[in-house]
Amino acid sequence: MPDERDPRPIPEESGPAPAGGNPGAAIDGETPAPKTPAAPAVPLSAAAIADDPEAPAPAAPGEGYQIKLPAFEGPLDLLLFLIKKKKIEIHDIPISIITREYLVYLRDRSLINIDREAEFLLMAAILIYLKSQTLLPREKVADPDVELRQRNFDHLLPIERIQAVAHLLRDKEEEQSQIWTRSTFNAPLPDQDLDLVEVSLFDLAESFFALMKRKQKESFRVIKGKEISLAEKTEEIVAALKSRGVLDFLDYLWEQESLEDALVAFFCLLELIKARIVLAVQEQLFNTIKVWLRREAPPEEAA
Amino acid sequence: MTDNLKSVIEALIFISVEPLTTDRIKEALPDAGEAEIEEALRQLIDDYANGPQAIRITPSAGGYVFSTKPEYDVPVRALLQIERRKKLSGQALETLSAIAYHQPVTQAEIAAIRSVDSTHSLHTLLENKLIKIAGRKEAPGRPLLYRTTDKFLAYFGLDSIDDLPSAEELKKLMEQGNG
Amino acid sequence: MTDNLKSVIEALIFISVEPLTTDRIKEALPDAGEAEIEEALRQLIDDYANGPQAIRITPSAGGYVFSTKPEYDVPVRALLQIERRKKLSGQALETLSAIAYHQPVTQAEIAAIRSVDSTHSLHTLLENKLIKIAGRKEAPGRPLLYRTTDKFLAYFGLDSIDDLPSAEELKKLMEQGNG
Repeated sequence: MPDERDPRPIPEESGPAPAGGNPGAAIDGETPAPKTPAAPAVPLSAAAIADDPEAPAPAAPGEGYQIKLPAFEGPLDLLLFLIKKKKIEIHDIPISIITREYLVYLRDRSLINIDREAEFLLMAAILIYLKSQTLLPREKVADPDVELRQRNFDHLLPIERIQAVAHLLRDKEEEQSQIWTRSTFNAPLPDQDLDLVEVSLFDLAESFFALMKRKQKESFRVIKGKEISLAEKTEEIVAALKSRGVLDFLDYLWEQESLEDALVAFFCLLELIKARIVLAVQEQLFNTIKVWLRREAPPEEAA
Repeated sequence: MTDNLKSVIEALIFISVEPLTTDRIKEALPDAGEAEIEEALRQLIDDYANGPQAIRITPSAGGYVFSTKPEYDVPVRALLQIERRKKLSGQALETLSAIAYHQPVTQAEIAAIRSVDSTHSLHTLLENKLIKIAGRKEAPGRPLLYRTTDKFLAYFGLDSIDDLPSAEELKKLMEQGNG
Repeated sequence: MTDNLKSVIEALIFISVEPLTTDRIKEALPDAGEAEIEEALRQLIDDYANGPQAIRITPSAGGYVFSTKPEYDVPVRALLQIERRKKLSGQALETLSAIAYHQPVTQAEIAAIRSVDSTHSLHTLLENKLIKIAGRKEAPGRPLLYRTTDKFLAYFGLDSIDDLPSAEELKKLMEQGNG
């Protein structure tokens, strides 16, 4: 029975590794690291974590975009890694500067590698998410640790029995994999799941990559030398939302004149969603993401 | 061999989303000869046509599909009617979500969110008691306000409207898959 | 009459978009008795199972569907150009088992059973609609609760969650295995 075991979740390293041991996985489920030293006065670089086997492989010189900030110099994946390891305080990382510098960098390049830029965007989305968690008073998110401390888990089956069930299910899956119904590959079985969900920044980032890939085929124009400010683009988006009521997230980015416009619009939308000014909802049936301004609910009225 | 070929083709016709053409059968079964396939198909169609089954194989759009025999038209229609009533359309769901997140809300506001007319969806939702009228808005024309009902919560297995997963909670899950 | 009822039910199962439940059959055929329907269903399943057809009727998620017989797996995959069906990871299966036995269950409870973080598995399972969010627990932090879906049943060819061995049966099985 579970009382023989420590019911606290063991961090990923100790148990069998979860299927995707990815850098994004470290945000929760990890035991908090001991209080960390303040951000270093000199920029951290790849050398600072050279002895850490989990650190991202250093990029070949001249490859990929390098961030230059007072607190950090190096590629974005390294920055994320250090933040997650609590070696860098996220408060010291100004996202708007990273975005602006990145746009300048894009402008100076003659060729745009969509895969590479998409990767940058995904990491930027993670960064914005991490930062949003620390900056804003958020809705209370359930903390498994809190629950673990306060509850008794005696009613739970021991892991051996759960594993026996998993074996049984594996056999059933094997059996079932040879049987085809017309819904196997057709529409998923209709169930009572909610078809509309608020989307995460990552859904948005993913959609955006898809868009960029499509757009690459139609040769996204790259206009050089045109300055696009985040503030102006934010105003433009809010104005569009006010006049049109609702925007299709991808369509809106699609309408943008150039890749830079689309990138800036993407970051602005992320910021607006993060600040809870804008609500993004995905209609899973058609996989479109709709965006609209959140409104204060009108005062209650008697029915 | 022909019997087996017949059965294989039967399985293929059954599983194909579109009417299955002989060309596609040939592609999937490169070892079978064209004449053999034609013959097996002919027999298969006969077997079902003359057999006790309620379904048969019919030529359609240059290929073959399973369909119900015409004598079962009435009960089939009855069932389809029932199934249609039981499932909310994508339109209705979209309207419902707009109401869930913005309630109490007027039809004009829903229209602004969805960019399409929601009159029909509102009727369906009211009829199914997933939404209710909750007074009028103090605005020109005093439009009706809509709210979700307890049945809405039950339908989606929620205890209260606050149980709709928050962006943060979804994010926590989602980043694991995308990171 | 029973023969005709059998055929009608056959047509209905064929045409239904989701696994057809006996309740739905009763609704579509209000004149047929429950025992009659059950008997016709039983005969129908037998007929297809023992007949020469490449397809059969299988119980799934509380209802009935047509499916191909397992021996046609290879040609079906050839037609659909699917090399192998994707299988769930061991991690995901373990998480799913924990949910199946303790639903509705929180992530912390799953963590207490598995001793590892299940966030990634939860994501995969949610994405595949094998589990769903089913409200919140009245406990500190009001954590989300998870449940298996009908698709879970269909995926593993289960008729209902009771098809899984009970906690008691599992215990016996384990003891036999070790003895």
